Amino acid sequence: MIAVALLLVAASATAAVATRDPARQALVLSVLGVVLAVLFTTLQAPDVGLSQLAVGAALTPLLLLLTVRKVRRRPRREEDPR
Amino acid sequence: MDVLPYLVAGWVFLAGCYGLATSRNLIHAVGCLSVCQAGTYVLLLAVGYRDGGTAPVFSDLKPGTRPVVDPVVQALALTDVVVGATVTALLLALVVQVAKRHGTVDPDELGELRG
Amino acid sequence: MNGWLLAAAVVLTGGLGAALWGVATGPLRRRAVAQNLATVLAGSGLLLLAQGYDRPSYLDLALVLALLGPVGTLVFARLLADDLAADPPRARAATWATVGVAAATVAAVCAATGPGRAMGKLLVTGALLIGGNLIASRALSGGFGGVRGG
Amino acid sequence: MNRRMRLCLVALGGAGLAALFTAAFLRLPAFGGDRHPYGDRAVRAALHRHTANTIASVNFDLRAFDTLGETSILFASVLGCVVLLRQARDEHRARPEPADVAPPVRRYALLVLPVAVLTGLYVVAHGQLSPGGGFQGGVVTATALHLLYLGADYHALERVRPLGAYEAGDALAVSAYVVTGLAAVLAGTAFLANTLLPYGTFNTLSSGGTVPLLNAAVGMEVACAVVVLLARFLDQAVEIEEDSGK
Amino acid sequence: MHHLIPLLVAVPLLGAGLLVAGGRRLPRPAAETVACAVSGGTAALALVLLLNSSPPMVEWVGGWRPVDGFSVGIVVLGDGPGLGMAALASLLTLAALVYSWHYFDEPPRRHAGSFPALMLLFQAGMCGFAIAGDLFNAFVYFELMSVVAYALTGYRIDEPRAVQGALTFAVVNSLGAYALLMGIGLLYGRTGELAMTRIGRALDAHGAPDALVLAAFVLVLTGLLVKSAAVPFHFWLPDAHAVAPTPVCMLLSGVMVELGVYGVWRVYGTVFAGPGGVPAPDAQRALLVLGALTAAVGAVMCWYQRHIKRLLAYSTVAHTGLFLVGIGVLKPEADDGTALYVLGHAGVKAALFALAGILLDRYGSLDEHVLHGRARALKGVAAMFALAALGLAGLPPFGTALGKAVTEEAVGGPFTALYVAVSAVTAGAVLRVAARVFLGLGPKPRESAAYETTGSGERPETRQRLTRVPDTMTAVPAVLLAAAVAAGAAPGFAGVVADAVNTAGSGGVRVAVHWTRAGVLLGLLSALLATGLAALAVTRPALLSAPDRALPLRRLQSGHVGDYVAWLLVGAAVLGALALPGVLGG
Repeated sequence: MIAVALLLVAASATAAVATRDPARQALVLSVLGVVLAVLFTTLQAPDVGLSQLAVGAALTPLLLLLTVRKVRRRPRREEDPR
Repeated sequence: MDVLPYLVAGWVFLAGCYGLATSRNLIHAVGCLSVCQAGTYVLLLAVGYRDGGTAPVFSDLKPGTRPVVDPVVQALALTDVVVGATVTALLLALVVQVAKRHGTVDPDELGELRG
Repeated sequence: MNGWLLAAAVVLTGGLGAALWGVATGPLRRRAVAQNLATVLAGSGLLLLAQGYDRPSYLDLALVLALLGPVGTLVFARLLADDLAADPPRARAATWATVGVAAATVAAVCAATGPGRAMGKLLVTGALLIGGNLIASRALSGGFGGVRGG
Repeated sequence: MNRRMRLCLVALGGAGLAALFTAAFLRLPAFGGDRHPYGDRAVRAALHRHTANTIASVNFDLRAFDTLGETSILFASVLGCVVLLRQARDEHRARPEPADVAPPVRRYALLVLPVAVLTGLYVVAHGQLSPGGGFQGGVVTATALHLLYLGADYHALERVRPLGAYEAGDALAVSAYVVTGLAAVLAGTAFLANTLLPYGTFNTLSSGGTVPLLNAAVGMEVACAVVVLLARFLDQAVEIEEDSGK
Repeated sequence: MHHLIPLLVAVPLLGAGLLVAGGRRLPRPAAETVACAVSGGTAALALVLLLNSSPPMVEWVGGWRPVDGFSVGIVVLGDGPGLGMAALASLLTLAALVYSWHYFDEPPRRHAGSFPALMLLFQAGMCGFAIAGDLFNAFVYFELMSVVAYALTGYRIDEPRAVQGALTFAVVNSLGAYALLMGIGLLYGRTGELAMTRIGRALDAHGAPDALVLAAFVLVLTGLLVKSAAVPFHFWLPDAHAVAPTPVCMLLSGVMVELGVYGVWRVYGTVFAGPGGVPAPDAQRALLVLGALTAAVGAVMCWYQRHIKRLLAYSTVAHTGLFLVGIGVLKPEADDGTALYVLGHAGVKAALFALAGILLDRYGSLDEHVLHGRARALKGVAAMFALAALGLAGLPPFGTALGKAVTEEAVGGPFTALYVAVSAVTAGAVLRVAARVFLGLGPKPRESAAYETTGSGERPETRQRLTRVPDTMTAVPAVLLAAAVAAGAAPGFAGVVADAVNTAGSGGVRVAVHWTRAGVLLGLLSALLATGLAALAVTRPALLSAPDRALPLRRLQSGHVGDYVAWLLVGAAVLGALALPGVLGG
């Protein structure tokens, strides 16, 4: 059981690093957060799992996406100065 | 199984480092940094695990009936999770400002501080 | 390892593994759907784990996930609306299959707990998980029309 | 330095570290081992203080000084974000157009919102008994408030979000944590000593001495901090625009 | 008395909390007064505790005193070095707060309290790290200190360079902190303890060192050396220190970097020094090699800068290298000397940054070439700048000179030469700046399109350019310089410092510290060399400023985060390789 969760964590972490587009990476990171929470449950750490869920699955991806949106929304200096 | 959790922790940490070093987008780099940190959680919790143990939370468990895992590492990991989240937030705030002032989030294009 | 844990292992390996594959590759729409499904599958897995370890207090994790998971997906749907609108995701079969897994899990765990406060919590969790998932998946597929503005 | 050179360096350093890690991990006690001296002492101490959730006891009693550091990190980084994401001289605010949200999403959001807030408060309140605590519950509560943004729009969120009050709440909660610690010093014992309040009955809401107090302070701090944090980022993403001609 | 030690952290935290809570109502002067009072109060507390720290105190936070030698709580240390660093950090924070009085442009709307509150949080983090006796607690306060430092570095969000430097700083330091945490995880796995002394004893009980001890040593040191900016972990420092607001620079260069060195000293001494830790020759090799490299690289890079704050930042790198060499020889005399050197350096370096800040706010530039001869009017500032430069070189009776002399005697051989050379080169660079900027000596340097960061394009940190320099901004460097002189000249002070250091560490050997003839002569030699170098550079610029020879070195400082992370990985691997032989042999 722990091994399954560990391998999932390793796989999703690798995927998160390999995903170069930040918006897509945010999606992978949110899955990584959930998978980590499952791993922590199997390691008998529900407290840590709970905070990982709160942070990893909701807060961090949300902040990342807001940053992506801000960065995209601002006009590129050379291309289209609004 | 004896070392697999530790190896996974090391792998996750190094994978995050690799992503951080080769990143072409600062937002992605911040994501990689949080991957790095995931490695530290895994290591801490793996170190505190005990075979057949359960969480030392006695609201639905009579103390002493089942072996329990180490609560200290869990407290450490909990602190670490919070620290990670806040550092991520601060880094992203800086990225927003870098994007504003430099007009790019590609580290290859940030060439002001040199020599 | 008891039957519950075995079931959890199957759900996690098969379901979450597939969802991970989906989220790590392919176009954005597939990734978004897979992220949504991963939440539901992980929620079911957490329910099964709580039962398998015989620790009702672990149910809180599933409850929080059932609350926050769909919120996360809705945020993705809102902030990625422009990208998704061009190419809306359709994954009806996968969605209903996952919902089926979740419903079966909730039913099985409920049957094992028997009536009581724990069962109430379970039902709430299940309802949030399934309802949230359906809403989120329809929001993703643009079934509600484009969401515009801030 | 070009990309190839950087990759070589990463490979070199990474290989060295990987070798070091592997060698070290092989020398760690096997996974699942039975030797946890500090952990076992902590469990005994927590039971002695009538705290059912040992992790809460470690966080808010045995190692409460760490948690003080942790909350101040959160406080500092929120303050840092407020400072960093302030409106710069060359920026102005633009009112975002009202969003047009589909009715099912709106109904879902409004239905789930109270459930989520209640769950968050429940997780905070039961911190010293069951898994959870100030931090986890605080994040859930704060995130739940943002269902308003999803269900309605940014204006609705702004109405329930007097940011100043949340910032003050954040700061006051940190101060409350410190003051609880100082009270012990004034009483002549060590900083953050959990000796002022009765330990109560095991597995009830008021058990654990100062643990519930500190827990509540952290819960309030985290909830306020996350609200402020998200508000700053939403501000940047939705409202603040750079002046033209930049 | 020992119950008061944790208040070093609690008081500034409380102050910061109240400042933020009331910050919307408080007018700016009130907020700054409160901040100064809190910071000064903490400094006074630190000094009072310091005076009572013999014999060293320990405090168990939460009252968890050990039972049979084992505790479940957190220990904080009330010994000389810990309290001394806390006092130094507090005093410098107070100086920086006074310096920034009426200094910044308008604070963020309705957030008058936020800058002073951040400074107080910074102070709390530094004090917490200095008194930590528990490894994880040290990590927590290390992070607090770092987080605040990132925010403060990027404080001027209108400056492209400031935000970029802050981001680099944040990424590299966070990665270092996570490495430190991995090391803590490994140590906990082996020993099951977190208090430093307990970990050390458990390691000794386990037997000869093995790969795990080595890995833990490397990871923990990586974290601390990133903070103390040792080569090749140093790249973030010039990028961050050059762009941070001046009061923050005073703290960063004056005490935060040195806290990294202090951490290395503390952790090596309590955790890894025993028979189960890293053998002394290996630790010595690792620290000496990295230290010497840091000193050399810092000095060379310092010489080639024209951005004044960046030049000062490299001089900090160079001096950190010297400190690392000092603690790396693992001799009690060298420890004492380094402690004194750190104290003197903090005063001198903070004063130099403060003076550079005056230049920036008066003339709107930090470029040595642009400012050529423009600051002739600032006579007092010029005198202090030159004096501080000589202090940097180690001119007796500065505290730097005494510390340097004592350390030079202890390290011996080629390292003595390194000390003289490095302090002469860095001080020479600063003197060169003084001669050009304040006196307008020599020809105006020609512009070249070299690979470098110029100092032009920096904006003043005050609302408008200053027409006259406020008294607070000149008084602070003057007091700091006086303190640096007092550290060396005050009779008995050196002895007290040495006593405190030796009681806490160094195996309890007591060593007397005093001026010697050789030390004075070496100090004079450094100062003379520095003056000579500066004179040569000013009169014959072509001779010494051939940039080509150092160009490969300068190209390494590329401003690219990915490069810095790559170097961090390489550095950790090198650290492992340097400490490997003893572990293999054992």
